[in-house]
Amino acid sequence: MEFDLSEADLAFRRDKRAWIRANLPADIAERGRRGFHATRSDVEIWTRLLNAQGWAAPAWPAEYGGTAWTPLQRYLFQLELRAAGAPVQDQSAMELVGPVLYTFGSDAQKRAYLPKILNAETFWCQGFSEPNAGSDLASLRTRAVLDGDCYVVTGQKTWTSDAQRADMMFALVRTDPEARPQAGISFLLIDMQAPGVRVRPIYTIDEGRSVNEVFLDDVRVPCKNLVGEANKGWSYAKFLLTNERAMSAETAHTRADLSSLKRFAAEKLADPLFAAKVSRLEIDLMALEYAVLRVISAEAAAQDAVASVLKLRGAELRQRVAELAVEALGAAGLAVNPDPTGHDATDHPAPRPPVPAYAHGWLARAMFRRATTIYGGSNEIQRNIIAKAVLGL
Amino acid sequence: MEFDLSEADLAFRRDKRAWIRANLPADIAERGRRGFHATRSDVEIWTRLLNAQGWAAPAWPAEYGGTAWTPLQRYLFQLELRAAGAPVQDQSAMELVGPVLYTFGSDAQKRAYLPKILNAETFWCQGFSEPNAGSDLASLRTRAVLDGDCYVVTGQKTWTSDAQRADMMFALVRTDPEARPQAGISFLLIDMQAPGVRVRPIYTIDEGRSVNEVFLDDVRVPCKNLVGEANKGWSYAKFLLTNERAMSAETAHTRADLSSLKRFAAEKLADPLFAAKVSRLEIDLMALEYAVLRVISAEAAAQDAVASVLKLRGAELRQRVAELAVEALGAAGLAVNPDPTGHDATDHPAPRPPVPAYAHGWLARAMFRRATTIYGGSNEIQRNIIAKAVLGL
Amino acid sequence: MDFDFSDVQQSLQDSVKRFCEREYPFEKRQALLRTEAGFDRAHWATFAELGWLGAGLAEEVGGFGGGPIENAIILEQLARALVVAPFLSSAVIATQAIARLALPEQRDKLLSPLLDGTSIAALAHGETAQHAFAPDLAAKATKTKAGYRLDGRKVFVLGGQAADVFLVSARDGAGESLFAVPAHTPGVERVNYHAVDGRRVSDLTLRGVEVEASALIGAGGDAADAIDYALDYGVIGLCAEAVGAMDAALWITRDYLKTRKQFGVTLNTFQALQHRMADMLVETELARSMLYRGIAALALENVLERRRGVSAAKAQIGEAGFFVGAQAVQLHGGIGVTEEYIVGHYLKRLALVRGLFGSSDQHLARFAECAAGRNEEEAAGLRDFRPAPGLRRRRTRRR
Amino acid sequence: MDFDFSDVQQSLQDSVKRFCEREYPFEKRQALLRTEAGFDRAHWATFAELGWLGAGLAEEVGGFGGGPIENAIILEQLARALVVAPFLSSAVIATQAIARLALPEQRDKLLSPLLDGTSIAALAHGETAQHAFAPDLAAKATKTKAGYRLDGRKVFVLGGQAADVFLVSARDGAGESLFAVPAHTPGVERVNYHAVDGRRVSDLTLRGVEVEASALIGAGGDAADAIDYALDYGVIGLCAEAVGAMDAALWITRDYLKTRKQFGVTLNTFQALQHRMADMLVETELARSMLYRGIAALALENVLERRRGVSAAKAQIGEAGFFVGAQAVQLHGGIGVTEEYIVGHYLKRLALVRGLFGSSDQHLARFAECAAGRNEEEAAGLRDFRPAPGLRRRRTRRR
Repeated sequence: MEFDLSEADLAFRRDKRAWIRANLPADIAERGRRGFHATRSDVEIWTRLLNAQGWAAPAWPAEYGGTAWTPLQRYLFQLELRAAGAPVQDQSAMELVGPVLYTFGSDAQKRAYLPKILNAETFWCQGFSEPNAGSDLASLRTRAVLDGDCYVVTGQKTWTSDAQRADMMFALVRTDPEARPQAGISFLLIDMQAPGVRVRPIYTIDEGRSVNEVFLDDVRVPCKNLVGEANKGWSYAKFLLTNERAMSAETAHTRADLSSLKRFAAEKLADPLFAAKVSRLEIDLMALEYAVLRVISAEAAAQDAVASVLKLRGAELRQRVAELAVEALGAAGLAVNPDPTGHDATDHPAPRPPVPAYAHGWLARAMFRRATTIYGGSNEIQRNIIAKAVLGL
Repeated sequence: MEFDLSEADLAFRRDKRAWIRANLPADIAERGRRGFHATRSDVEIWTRLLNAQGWAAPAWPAEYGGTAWTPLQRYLFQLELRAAGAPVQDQSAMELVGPVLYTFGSDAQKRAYLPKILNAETFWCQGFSEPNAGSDLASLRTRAVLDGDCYVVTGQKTWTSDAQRADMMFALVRTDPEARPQAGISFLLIDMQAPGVRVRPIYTIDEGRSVNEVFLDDVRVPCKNLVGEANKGWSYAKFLLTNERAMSAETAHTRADLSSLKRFAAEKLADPLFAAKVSRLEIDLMALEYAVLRVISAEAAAQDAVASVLKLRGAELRQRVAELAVEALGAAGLAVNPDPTGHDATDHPAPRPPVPAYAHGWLARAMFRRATTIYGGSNEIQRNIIAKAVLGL
Repeated sequence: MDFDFSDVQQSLQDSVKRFCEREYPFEKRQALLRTEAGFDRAHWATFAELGWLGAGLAEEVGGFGGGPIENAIILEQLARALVVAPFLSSAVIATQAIARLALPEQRDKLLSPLLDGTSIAALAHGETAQHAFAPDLAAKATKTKAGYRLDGRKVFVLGGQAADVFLVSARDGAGESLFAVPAHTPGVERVNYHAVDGRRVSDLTLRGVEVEASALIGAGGDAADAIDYALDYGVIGLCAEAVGAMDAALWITRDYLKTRKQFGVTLNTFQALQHRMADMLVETELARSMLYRGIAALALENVLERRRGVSAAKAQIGEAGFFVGAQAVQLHGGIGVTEEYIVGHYLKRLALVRGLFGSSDQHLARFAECAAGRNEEEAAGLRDFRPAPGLRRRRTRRR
Repeated sequence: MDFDFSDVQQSLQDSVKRFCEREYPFEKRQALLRTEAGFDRAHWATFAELGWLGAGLAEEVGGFGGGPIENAIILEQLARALVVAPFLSSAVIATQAIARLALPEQRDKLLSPLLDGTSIAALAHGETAQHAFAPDLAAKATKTKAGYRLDGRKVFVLGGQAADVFLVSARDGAGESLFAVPAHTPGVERVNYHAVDGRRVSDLTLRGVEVEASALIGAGGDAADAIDYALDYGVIGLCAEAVGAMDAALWITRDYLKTRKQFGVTLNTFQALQHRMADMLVETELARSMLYRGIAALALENVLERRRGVSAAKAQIGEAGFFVGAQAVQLHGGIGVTEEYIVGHYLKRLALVRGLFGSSDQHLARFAECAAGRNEEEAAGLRDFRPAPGLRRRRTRRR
């Protein structure tokens, strides 16, 4: 056992920190640290800077443009990115469809999509959830019927994050309606510009737009856009959903949020009750960070028991840090505070309130993050999984 | 609507407070305020003083020796009793079997038992629970077979509070093994001195003895000790268990505990985090007190929804106040601290620790009160009831 | 004690319910919120007609003989329908401040336009985002020949956008005073924005604002207690809103669980969700109990006891409300976090209640401060709830 | 980083497990607790033979080249079996205090009898029930011709009943000093009693206790840091005990739910109970993670950073432990609160952990104090975990 970072890892971290500070454009960093939504342009600029270093998707195999970093190093890199306010890259592409493509995709698919993901030329969205198929994903109904060299896709997807900016969607569709629920599903890549694709915003209680409904009406998708084998989509989806589960704790985000909170709320921290809440949060975060490290470091005992804990507690901490920020802001935390980038706002934005710049975005985050304990398997589903898979109840 | 006490109720309360202060023997009050177990002798002395006033069992109908007080007045009386440190009377007798007897008992039973309950001459215990019949009471197995003018009772009861000091037990026994579970049960009164009755202590984690196992081996119980009709025992038990449900919150106990805590922990209250916890407890108690008042005052809307809340939250508050007391005591709260009355101790008592007198009993209470969320329908059972009966889920 | 409605109270509740059903279905409400004003002045006229604007005032000051109970009845129902009209800010807080502070000869002139709905008022008191109860006022009033000149800055003025008149607190030589300042007085600059639940609030800047001598409410220098009282009234009003929102969110969630299917069965069959709902019911019923306790406290003559009871209610209901709102969203899943579905808006209302007029912890601290030196022995139980006869509200219409 | 056991660590764990299985089944344990001493000196000899008493000491001071990890391995297993031997008080706290403070020429004489099991030591430091970290010592040491005279009072001396020697802290002219005082020295009065988990503790009164000059450990006046260090070691030891008790209570409860029937089905089929168990697992795994974090902190040269990490662990694990213990009892129902069933004893152990050496809130406050003025920017994430090379424990036997 060795619970400290090695000298090599410390050096890695110092180097990456220095590089990020030297290369992240100041205006992008400022927007990031203030919690504004990253614009597509910000993501493009930053991803391309990283890609020039070969760091756009560190977790990918080196042969597809990834790094040979250890999981711990990738985690340290994440911490530094978030601490610096770097824009979050296209996670649907980097973390979800990318690994599916390099693992199960055809050579043509790899060539067509992977470089454009790494260079932020193609943005992606995930078409899994459907109305009436929330936690129960296998009951999805969107169907794809073979017609010549195309699948004709009809159905409706929902909770589709960032569909409004995406070029491509990877979707689960039902190709065999006769098979049992999981068996008849395929994994398709759909061009968002194709005729029959329509995106409708779902405004969320942060008065922002990060999710959408996507209607698919007789959308013709070339057969070459089928990933792997037909009717095997469920196994690719499962692969995708368990990928990078250590990252699901999102501790790097919470750590960055906590740092921001401590910066702007220095005065409020003189209140012992408030200080105690911040301390409790920080302590819970420290425990969770070490839980992440146990999984990342491949501690044998941690792989099942701890991994299942990460999403659940991680989601709670993301909520708590935003709520504490709102509380610290007093009345300024109760004011609807639209994103000055104008990006993703509703069609009836509220006027900007006369509050300090550091107050921006916290109320919206506190509201939107009620979803962290819902999406990606709600905390109730996580508890079911722990009870069954870990405890054998 | 009127959320204040009337002048008449305030006067009632002042009078009773004055009477209690003038009449409760100082040594008994001191033991009570320090949280010692009330000895049988203390209970006898105090109950007889009350009985001389006609106040031993205020909730009983006047014709059986009760009062004509309103439920609110009875609640105020309880508050004053607990605040003064008066010993808790024989609840099994006063609150449980007494009402069953005057409602369903024969005239002979009423004459034989009620006056002796009022004057603390006969102490009672409840024989309901059995091993393997915890929350699922109807699965009880103790059987009573008619033999001449007696029932012959064989079986085992458990969790029997105060069986070691009781003269009589009221028990549920199975008289018709063929009937469906609830239908074949009768309600019997059993003399604890009868041959075949054996009491074994169950020591609890407070290192005290308040519950027992009671073994019944061919115990002959005269038929005149059957209450009401044979095989109707389940309905008498249900009557008994729903009786006085407003009292199940035990707010008077918690209020008295909180007052003690504030007295001895005055210095500790300078710590803002500790003070906040005490305040939160007091505020939760204030809410619960008003919930009790809503039920007592027969607010129509409160009768179902609120009554079900009382036991659940009341049990939690009893735990919290004891835990806060332990915390306030520091190391003195971690010392096993046997009752100096020697009453009900285990067979291997710990030595008395050199800690202040006010520290007595809190650790034991904090431990024993883990049971408040278990007995009388666990909090999980209470939530089931709320979900089904109140919310219709 | 009597926790049941009187006939008059019952018909008041029915009347608010009817209004909400007719005028405030959720879709109509959402459309109204998208308008510039965010509320409909015609509704205000209805409130006046129905007598709600004076529901919490004694008859001798032109009200309907009610008190905080009547206000709570109205606010609870308005919150169920997520109404955003400035009822709390004008008909409760501003009205109570005036009724408490105004000299007898001022009272009618100041109150009539509020009660007949021709004017809407807002208390402009807080000066920083952190102020909770008694800010150290920086706004100042200077005596002039014609009256007073006011200078200062006020933030998060609840109901500020709709206000025709601001009740501006300012420090003058004698102490704290309160001035009735018409919203369009030169020098008054108003910036409107939205609170989390859609309510319109404003920041005010007053630069050399000249008002007549008659703008001073009360005798001058004596406003602190009345403002404190009015804000306590406002806190209890918020608590009533919370209880309405909690109860509505609870039962909407209940209904959702009974219809929504997942894994082939309706969600209400899952015990873990049943127990969460049970916890929500527990919090809701205890919050209602605490609301009644808080209402009783408002009538207490002893200011410390009043504040103690009000802060207890705010600390408890603020947290309980957020819990119920958040869990209602959680149990709905994805749809719970959408703007187009109602349940998230209850959470927003409950978030406002938790944060407004002092955080839960600030009220916890005020609760403890007010209790310091209290005779616990005497106060144990209910003794402290006894209102002083002098301040008991009139109950002429009580059954 | 490496969270897996080395071979040596694995065999240490196996060895403790074997001891507990053989010597400490629950019924035998309960019988042992009813004896006057509450523990078996023969066990202590076994601990010495197996090398456990020096497991946390470097080789150059006569130990086995281990550190807090090795101590934690032992304590976790002992806690699973609810062992009440004074391991934490003597083999961890007292031993670490001596190793840190003693002059090189004293070290062997003081440590040998502890490591070979012929003597048991206990740190006698705290003087009031409320002391947490650094009491303002009232006990005083006066220089005499032959050595020192000690006067003072010490409370809740962990492992006091079994102790052959007390390490008594006292104030002398130079500062805080630590003296090795044989338990039977005239003037030492010991009152023994039980801690909640059955551990024996003592209060000591020292009246004119005469000790030789050689009783002084270290150079004199320099003991405060070493005591602080030893207590931090003790806190992390407690945390290890908690993790063992939590894990054991969790799985015993799991097994109980799978066998206990109610309403015709086993309890594990109830989703609400499954979810409670899931929450218990979450707390247990996070507590273990925090324990590792706390162990890493013990090695830090920067005292504030060390304390901060230790206090974080104590605050978190103390509360998590009590939650798991209490819920294990709750899920068992009635049998959980009986003395004759094991699960309640885990709760008692966890109650001790929560309360001993400072409450959760006291550690929360210490955590915040230690963090004051910290460069958050630099410390964000893991940077602060870096131990100074000079104080890194030796790892000669590491795989």
